[in-house]
Amino acid sequence: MIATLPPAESWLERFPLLVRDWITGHLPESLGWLAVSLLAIVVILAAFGLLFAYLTLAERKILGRIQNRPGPNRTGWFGLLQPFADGIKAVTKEDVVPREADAVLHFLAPVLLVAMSLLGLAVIPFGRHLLAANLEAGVLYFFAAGAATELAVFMAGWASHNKYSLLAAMRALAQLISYELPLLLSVVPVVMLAGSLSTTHIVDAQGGWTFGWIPHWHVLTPWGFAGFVMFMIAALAESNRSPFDLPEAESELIAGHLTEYSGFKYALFFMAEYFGMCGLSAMAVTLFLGGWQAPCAFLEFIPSYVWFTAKLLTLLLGFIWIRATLPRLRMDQLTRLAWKFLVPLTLLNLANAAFWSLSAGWSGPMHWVRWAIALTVVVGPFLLLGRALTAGVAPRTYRYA
Amino acid sequence: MLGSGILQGLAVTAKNFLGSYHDPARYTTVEYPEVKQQLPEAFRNFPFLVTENATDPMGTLRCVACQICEKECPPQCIFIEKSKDKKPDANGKLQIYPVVFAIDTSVCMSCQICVEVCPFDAIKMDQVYEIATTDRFDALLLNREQLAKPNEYFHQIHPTEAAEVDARLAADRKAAEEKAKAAAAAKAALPAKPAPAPVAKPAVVPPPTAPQSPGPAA
Amino acid sequence: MQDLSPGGAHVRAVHDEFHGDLLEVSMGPHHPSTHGVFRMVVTLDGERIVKLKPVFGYLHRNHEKLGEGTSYLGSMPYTDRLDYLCSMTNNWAYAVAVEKLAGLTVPERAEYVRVILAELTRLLNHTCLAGFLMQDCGCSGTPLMYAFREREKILDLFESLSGSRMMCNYQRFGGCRVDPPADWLARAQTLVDGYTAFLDEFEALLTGNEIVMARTQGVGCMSAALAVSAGVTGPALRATGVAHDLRKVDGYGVYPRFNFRVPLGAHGDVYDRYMIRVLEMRESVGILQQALAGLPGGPIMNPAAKLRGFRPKAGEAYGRIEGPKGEIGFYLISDGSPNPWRYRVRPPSFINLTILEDMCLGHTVADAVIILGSVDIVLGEVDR
Amino acid sequence: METPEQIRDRLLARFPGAQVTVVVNGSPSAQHSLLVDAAHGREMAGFLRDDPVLKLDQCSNVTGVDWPEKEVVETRKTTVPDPAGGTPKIIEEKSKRIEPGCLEVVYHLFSVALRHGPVVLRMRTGNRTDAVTLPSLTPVWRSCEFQEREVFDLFGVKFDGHPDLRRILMWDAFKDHPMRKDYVEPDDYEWEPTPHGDVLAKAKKHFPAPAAPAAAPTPPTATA
Repeated sequence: MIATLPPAESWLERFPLLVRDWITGHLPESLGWLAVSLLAIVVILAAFGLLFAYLTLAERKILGRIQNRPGPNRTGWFGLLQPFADGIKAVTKEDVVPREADAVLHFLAPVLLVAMSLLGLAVIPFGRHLLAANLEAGVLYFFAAGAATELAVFMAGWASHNKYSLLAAMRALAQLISYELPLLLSVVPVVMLAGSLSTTHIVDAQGGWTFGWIPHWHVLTPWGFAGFVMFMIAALAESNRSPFDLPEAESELIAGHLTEYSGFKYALFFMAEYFGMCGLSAMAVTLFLGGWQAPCAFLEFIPSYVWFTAKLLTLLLGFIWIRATLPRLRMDQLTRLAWKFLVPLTLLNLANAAFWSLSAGWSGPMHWVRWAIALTVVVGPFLLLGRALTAGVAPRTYRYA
Repeated sequence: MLGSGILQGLAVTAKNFLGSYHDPARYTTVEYPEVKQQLPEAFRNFPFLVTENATDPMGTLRCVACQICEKECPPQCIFIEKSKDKKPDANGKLQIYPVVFAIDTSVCMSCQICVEVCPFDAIKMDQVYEIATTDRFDALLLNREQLAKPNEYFHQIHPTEAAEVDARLAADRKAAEEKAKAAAAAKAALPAKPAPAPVAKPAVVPPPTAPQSPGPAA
Repeated sequence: MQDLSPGGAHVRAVHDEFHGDLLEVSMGPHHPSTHGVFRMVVTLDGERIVKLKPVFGYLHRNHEKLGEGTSYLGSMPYTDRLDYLCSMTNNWAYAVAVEKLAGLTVPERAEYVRVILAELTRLLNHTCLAGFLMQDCGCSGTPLMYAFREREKILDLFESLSGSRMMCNYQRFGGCRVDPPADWLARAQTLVDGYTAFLDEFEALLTGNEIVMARTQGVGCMSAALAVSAGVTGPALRATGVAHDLRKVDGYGVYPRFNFRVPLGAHGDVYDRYMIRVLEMRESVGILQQALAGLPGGPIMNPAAKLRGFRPKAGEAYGRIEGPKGEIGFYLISDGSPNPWRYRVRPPSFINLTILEDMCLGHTVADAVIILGSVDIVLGEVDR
Repeated sequence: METPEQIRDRLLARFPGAQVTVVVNGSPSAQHSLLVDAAHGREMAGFLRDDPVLKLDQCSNVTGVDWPEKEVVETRKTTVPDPAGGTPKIIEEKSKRIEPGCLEVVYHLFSVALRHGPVVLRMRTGNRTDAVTLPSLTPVWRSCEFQEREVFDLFGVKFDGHPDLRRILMWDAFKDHPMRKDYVEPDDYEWEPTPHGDVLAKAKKHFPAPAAPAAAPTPPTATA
């Protein structure tokens, strides 16, 4: 399964490394390690900061287009300066802290939220040679950091001393407990098959092509596809995006945990939401979509980080598209979806992955049997559990007087 | 199947997203300050006073200060003071005229009732809508100089209605002239005192100046 | 007889096994989902509502006192501002009451035009309501924007006929103010022809959506007996299965000439209220097609109707029509003077709110928002 | 549907001792109403709701009407025959009397089940000051709940037996009842300068000579 290394590493592929070496070359040897780490941090902050800025713009533009309107288009060419205008506005706005609020926690919550959502980005291999920290337990580290974000949301809700914020805090905790489990369980099969918690190993495990154009990405196997979909559903919930934006819940709780935030702190919450979204999408790309691997052998000349970015942006577009379409779930429905639907399905998927791994040697007609069994294990429970989940909820027919 | 409705919805939004790039029906925004929507002829916003002659607006107001509109105005935003003297109107007939004719546009709700009840076709609905000012008291209280607009402007904004009004007024005028002629003939039959000299009608009205929106009070 | 009193036996039982401290939250008047400046004082057990008291009056301007202070004609533009989404039907209801009071007849063409405008108003109101309801459900504006896209087309029609988009002030006692020209009717026909396609797309986005169904089905149920007793009218009443549509019951105007059906729900929940409105829109399209096809010629105003100096003789009248939100009625007492002695509006959305608490008890905050949305209120009318 | 007279007769037969009169409506609408006495109001309303012939299950509209006391000038003409045998003389006698005022509550009842209506029910208070209590019909029709609160708020009719009689449209601290005909609006109401002299005069009275002229609103210039 392990792909053979591509014959030539083009200069484009190595370009980031060349730049890094050029910069560190000016520094004394003893400071090199520090410079390399700092560079990685700076690059991640800059790249994702910019991505955040333009993601907000893209989201507003795409939402606008979906809603038959242009979206922001006044600031600069096509509204391209809009994120900076928003940034300036956020920074210069008055920072209101309610008198009754716990000032320290009220301040710490957005800081912690941004910090935690940034931490996860350290273990994502953005390209063949682009990885800030190659941890042995990278996946575990990522989810540990991600889980803390909901706690920061709880902190914000609690510290604001506002009833709506408090309700949002309660919702955030319930959501955290419900969705951490399916999120992690949908990752377990990948870890199991790759035999490693290291993100680089997982990406390497998805290298190579059948016939040169069918990649060995996990998403193209029955268990991988199911795992990917469930991971993305859980990721939507984990990043508090519609239809799972219950803590924020504009129409119900005004702005939920953000009700008492203004100015730059408010902007930080937004930043954290987009960082979280980017982090989880990047993890989904790494785990299921082959990371930086090119989809076909002949497309390998395009550098790996371009492929990664393309996949990442596709997933982010999906996030935006879903947000534009779906209404919000209710709290009990959200937890029911997690416990009665996603958790059983992820557990079954684990078994399915195990079967897939054990039946790797089946060939000839048995190959088709293998696919049939794996697909049944995915589709059957989905239909059964789906029916149970939507019991009592169905389109109705109406009579006329 | 669970999720089919969601997928259907996603298809609808995707259709609208793509449609916004090629289908004008799916991209309906008019970018206002640059592009202005064509106002329908019937559009109404705030009344104005019709004058016959653009060069002498105060002298040729159709309004005779009968105060019907002041009485009928539901939010009571019209304020009229009658003149003590009489001035000849466009037809040469001596009429009372409004010394003060003020409309508080911060109160006016553009309901058009003043226009409907006016027996003299003297007040009509305008089409101005960019009337923001920095002073919400004086600048929104329009006096008769600001309200007076020539008949040509009325023709520009409501051509159909203006043509109807002109035809009606012309008919009225003709009838009045014929009546006057008949009366004069009757009088001529009697060798009595001479009839009062008719006041000269204003000459052909010059082309209108560009319609002014009521700006802040000078 | 069933006990339907406030807090009576019909009220949904509230679970209080874990009866901890209750939280009182003031939802509104500044809240994104109270459709204006409405306020609900909600007592919560966790997120479950154990008590809900609506608070009104933030938009109160004593409309009725204003009506007693102006002439009969002068109240007409004020009725636009009651339910500011449906000025045409408000106008019509007021005109019906005054016509009853003064014994005025309306020319046939005007009756047809009134039907056309009322059904267009119904389309725009129900479309907007569906959009608002989905906004309350948590959609990021998409259904609302589609609804507003279509609404704008109807408002364009209103504007080119009456001169104003929302404050139409179009109906008069004994007819209508302007005769719709042929090109206006052609534009209306185009809009009506395309409306079914829009409804199909709108329903594809929402009706079958599992989240919408899960959020709205079984939420905010009301029984038929309670709805009738509480004076609930309009789509909310029909969603409980009571066949009560004034277009059929009273048969006012020229409605008996049109062939249309009245959709009825069975559960009286939010989904039924939404679906009844969608189905009603389809029926309205049918009525519009028939009315546009059968529009007769003739005058638009009864020449006997006076504009100035209108003084009906002493007496009283209650006139009502089926507005998009329910029975909108006007009760007028004349003492022979130019101003009515008593001018009363029967506001459908205010009275439909009577049993808001009964519908919300036992549900969560998220449900209260969509229950309120499904009742379809406009604060201009609620607070008057 | 039965005529108001028929309903009156049945009500009188069912409730001996009650007072029911038909109030004739002079307008072409011919919606005559039943004036019932307050003491039997609720029982009669319940009867109208449950009666199988009427089944007035929906109380659509509840409203108050203020009838302030008014001076009625009655002219009585008497024909006095001329003792001399000439044309009889007509003597006009004018008499003034004060008709006592009252507050009236009007209920418009419809039947959703039988699709008829309206039956208009009226109840009157004894006067406009202290005897302003009427029975609440909220126990009979739920729709009266908010509407009776509104009548209480705007007219000042107290409803006996209403579960939650509070002000509904005005705020709780408000004193008067604005829909009464003799209501005088407070003089700080709408103080902004307008072209109307009386509002401006009132505003000036309420806000006498502002201390800081810069903060004061500029007076209107009515004349051009």
